[in-house]
Amino acid sequence: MNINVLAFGIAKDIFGASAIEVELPEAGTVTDLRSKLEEKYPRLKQLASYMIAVNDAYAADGDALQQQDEVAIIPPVSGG
Amino acid sequence: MNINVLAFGIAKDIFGASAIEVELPEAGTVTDLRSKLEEKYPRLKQLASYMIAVNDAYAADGDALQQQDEVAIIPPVSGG
Amino acid sequence: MQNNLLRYTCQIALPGFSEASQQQLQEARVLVVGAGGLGCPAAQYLAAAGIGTLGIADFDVVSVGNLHRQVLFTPEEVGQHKALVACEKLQRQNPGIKLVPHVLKVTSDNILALLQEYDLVLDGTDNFDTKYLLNDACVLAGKPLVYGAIYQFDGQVAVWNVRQPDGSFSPNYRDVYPMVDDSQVPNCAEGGVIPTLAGMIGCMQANEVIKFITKTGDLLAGKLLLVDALSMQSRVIKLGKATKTSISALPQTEEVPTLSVQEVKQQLETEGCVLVDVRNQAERDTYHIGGEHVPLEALTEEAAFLASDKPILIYCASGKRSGEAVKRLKKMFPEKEIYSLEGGMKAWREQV
Amino acid sequence: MQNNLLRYTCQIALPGFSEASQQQLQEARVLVVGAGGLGCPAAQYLAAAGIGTLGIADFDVVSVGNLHRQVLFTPEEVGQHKALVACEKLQRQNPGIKLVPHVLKVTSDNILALLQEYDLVLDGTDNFDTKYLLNDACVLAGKPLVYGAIYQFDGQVAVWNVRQPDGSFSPNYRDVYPMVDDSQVPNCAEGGVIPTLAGMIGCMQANEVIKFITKTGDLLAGKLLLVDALSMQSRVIKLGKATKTSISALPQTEEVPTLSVQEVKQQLETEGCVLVDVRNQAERDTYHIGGEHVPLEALTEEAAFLASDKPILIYCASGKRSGEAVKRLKKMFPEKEIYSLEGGMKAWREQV
Repeated sequence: MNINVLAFGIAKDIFGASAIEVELPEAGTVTDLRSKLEEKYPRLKQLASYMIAVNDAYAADGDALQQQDEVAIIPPVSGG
Repeated sequence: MNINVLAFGIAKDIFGASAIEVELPEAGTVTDLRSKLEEKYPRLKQLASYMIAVNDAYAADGDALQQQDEVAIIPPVSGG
Repeated sequence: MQNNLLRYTCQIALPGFSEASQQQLQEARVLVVGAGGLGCPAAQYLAAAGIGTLGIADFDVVSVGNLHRQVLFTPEEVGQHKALVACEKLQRQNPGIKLVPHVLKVTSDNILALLQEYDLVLDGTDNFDTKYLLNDACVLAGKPLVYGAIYQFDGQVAVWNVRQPDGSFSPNYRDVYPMVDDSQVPNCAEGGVIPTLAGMIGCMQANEVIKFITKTGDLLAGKLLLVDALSMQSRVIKLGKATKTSISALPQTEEVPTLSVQEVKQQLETEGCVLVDVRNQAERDTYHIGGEHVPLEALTEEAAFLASDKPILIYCASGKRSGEAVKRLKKMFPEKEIYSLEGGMKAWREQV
Repeated sequence: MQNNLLRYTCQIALPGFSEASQQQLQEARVLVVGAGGLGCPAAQYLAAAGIGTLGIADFDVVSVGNLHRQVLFTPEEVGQHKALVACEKLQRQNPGIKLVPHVLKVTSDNILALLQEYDLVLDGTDNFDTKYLLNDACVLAGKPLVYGAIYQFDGQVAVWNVRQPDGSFSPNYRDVYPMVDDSQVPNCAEGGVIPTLAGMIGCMQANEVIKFITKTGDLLAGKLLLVDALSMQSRVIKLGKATKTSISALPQTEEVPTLSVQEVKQQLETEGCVLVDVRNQAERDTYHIGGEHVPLEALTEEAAFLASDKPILIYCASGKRSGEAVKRLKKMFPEKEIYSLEGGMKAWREQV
C-alpha cells in the first residue's frame, strides 16, 4: 500500500518536500514506516527522535497503518 | 434528515449550546436551514447577517445540505 | 552584510527570504487603524520586523480598562492619546523606521485621503461602523485590508480585497457579512475578551502583512480563519476566489452627540438632565446611576422620557448601545437635545 | 468593584470568569524561563492580565539580532541583561504585580530550588538542553510546564505534566521526544524564524497559563498544537492521557568552555589560537573568519588540528554546533584547551 506522509519542520528539508508517498507492505506498522524512511533519509535517524502522528494522534511503534491514514512526521523544534 | 449545527461566537449564547441538531426535509437547502433557525432563535435574524459554512466552505443560500455535512453558524464579531 | 541589516539577520535567514525581502519591508507603507487590543501587538511586530513606514490612527486616549490587553500602554499614560504613545514607544523599539501618528477618528470624509499615503491597511478597530468603513474604503482604493476581530474567546482573521493575477479582487467583509445590526452583537466591554487572544490575533494580522509584502506563503485571501482560545482548535473557512459584491460609495459616518463623564457630572450639578439606561435588566441590577430604565429593544415604544424639556442623556455599558439609541431617536426627533454617555458605565466607574 | 480591579474589567466580564478568577491570577506565581522570542510576548500578557508574582529567568544580554522578534527590547538596551530590562518594563506596565528577575543560567544545580518559588513554569528557552532540563525538573517537582518552540514558520505548544483527577500526570516532553541530537536540528539563528510566529506562540503559552490558573476551557494537556505560519493551518495532535515515561534524576548540565568575541580578538592579537569552522560548505562559502574547515559530522575523524599546542577555538553560526563539538572533543581529550565561540558568526558580525 502507498502511505501519504506529511512533513513538518526540518522534515520538510530532509524530504525536500512537504509530503511524500511511501510504499509499505499491507498491514505494515509504524516501525516499518520508520525503517523505510530512515533508510531513504538517513538524516531523520540522526535526529535521535521524531514523532509520528496518524490521523492527528500519537502513534506507537507497533501500531498498524492503513492506506487511507494521514501520517505526519513531526521532528523536534528548539527555537525560542 | 438531522443536521448537526456548530455554533461560533454569539451564536453559542443564542443557541445556549455549542452545537444543536436541526431537523430538515431531505434535499433541504441553506435557506431552509436559515428559516428554521431564525424561527426558533429570533435573535439570530436580528444580527442582520451571519455566515453559514458547510464543510469549512462558505455556503450560499441555495446550496443543498446533506445529513453528514458539518454545518457552522459564524456570526460577525467586532471587538479589537 | 550592511550594519543596518544586522537586526534582521534571523528573518533574512528564513527560506524564501533575502536581503531583497527586507528591502520590500523597508519600502512598505502600512496603516494600522486602532491602537487597541489588536493594534498594539500587530504594530509591535511590524515595527520590530522593519516595516519602513508605519502609520497608527486612533483618536482615543488610554484608559485603565485598556491595560489588561493593550500592552503598549502603562497606567502612567492613562489619558494620553494612544496614537502618540504608541508611535513614541515603537520609534524607540526601532529607530530605523518612520512612525506616523494620526490622532483622528477615521470617517467617510477623511479615510480615502488617508489611504493614499499607504499600501496596505491593518484593521485594529473595535466596532462595526469602522470595520465597514475601512472595508469599503479599501475596496474603492484597491488596497488590501488585513482584518481581525475578537470577542470573548473567539477570533477571526482574513485578508480582504487582494488583487488576483486575473485582475479580480479576493472577497471582502461584505461578501461574508453584507450588513450587521451592531446593537445585537456585544463588544468586548460588554462580553469581555481574553487578553492573550488579542495578542494572538494581532500577531496573526502582522504575519499576513509580512507575508503579503514579501510574497511568502499562502495568504488568508479568499479565506477566513477562526480561532477558539478555549480549545486552541482553529479552522480556515474557504470563501471563494473573487468578490461578488459591488461597492461604489462609502457609508456616511453619522456623528452621535456625546457627553464625557466629566461633562455629565457638571450637567447634573447645574441644570440637570434626564438619564436613560438602555441596558438589560441583569446589567441594571448589578450597577446603575439612576434615571429611567428602557432597554434598547423597547426604546421607540417607551419614549415617554422625551416629554421632558431637559437634555436627555442615554447610557449603556460601553457607549455602543447608547450611541445606537441616540441615532434612532435623533432620526425621529431631530430637534431634541439627546446625548450618549461616552464610554458608558465602564468610563463612569473608572472616572467617578 | 474595588478600584484595583478596574484594570481587569474586560476579562472579569468573560463567561466563566469572575472577581474570584482575578484573585486566582493575583495569587499565582509563574516563572518564565527565557526572555526571548517566546518569553517577551508571554511575559507581556501575563503581566497585563495580573499574574501576581512573575519571575523572569535569563542570563543573556540583549543583542541587535534579538530585536526583530524580542519586542520588550530597544537598541539602547543592547548589552544589558534581558531579565532586568524585561522586569523593569513589565513593572511599569503593571505596578500591581511583583516581578522577580533571575539573572542566571538554569542548570541541574539550581533549577529545583528555583521551582520551589513558583506554581507553574513557562518554557521560553531556545535550546534542547534547557528544554529537557525544565521538563525533567517540572516532572520531579510535580509542577506543570507550558511548553513552546519555534523554527522558521513552524510552532509547537503544549502543557506538560498536569496532574489529573485520578492522580496520574499528563504526558511530558520525553513522551513525545525521548532524546534529541541537537546538533542535527538547526536553531533560529541558523534557519531563521518569522517574528510574528514567536508572538503567536508566546501568546498561546500565556493563554494556557491563564486557562490553567483560572480552570477555564480545555488545556493543551495530553495534546500538542502545531501551527504553520505560512498557511495558518494548525492541528492538535492527541498524545494520550497519562505519561508513560519515568524520570528520576536531572540531566547534568555540561559546562562548555566558551570565549566571547572580544576575548577571541584579544587571543588572536597575542598568542594566537587554532580556528576551526564546523559549519557546512555553503555557510563557509558565504562568510568565514579563516582557520580550518571541518564540518561537525567529520569532526572526530579529521581532528588533525589537535596536534597544535595552541588553544583551539571552534566556531559555527550561533555557538550551538561549536558547543556540541567542544563537548565531543573534551570527552576524547579532557586535558586539551578547547573553546567554543560564544554566539558564533552572528555575534562576530555584530561586534567586529
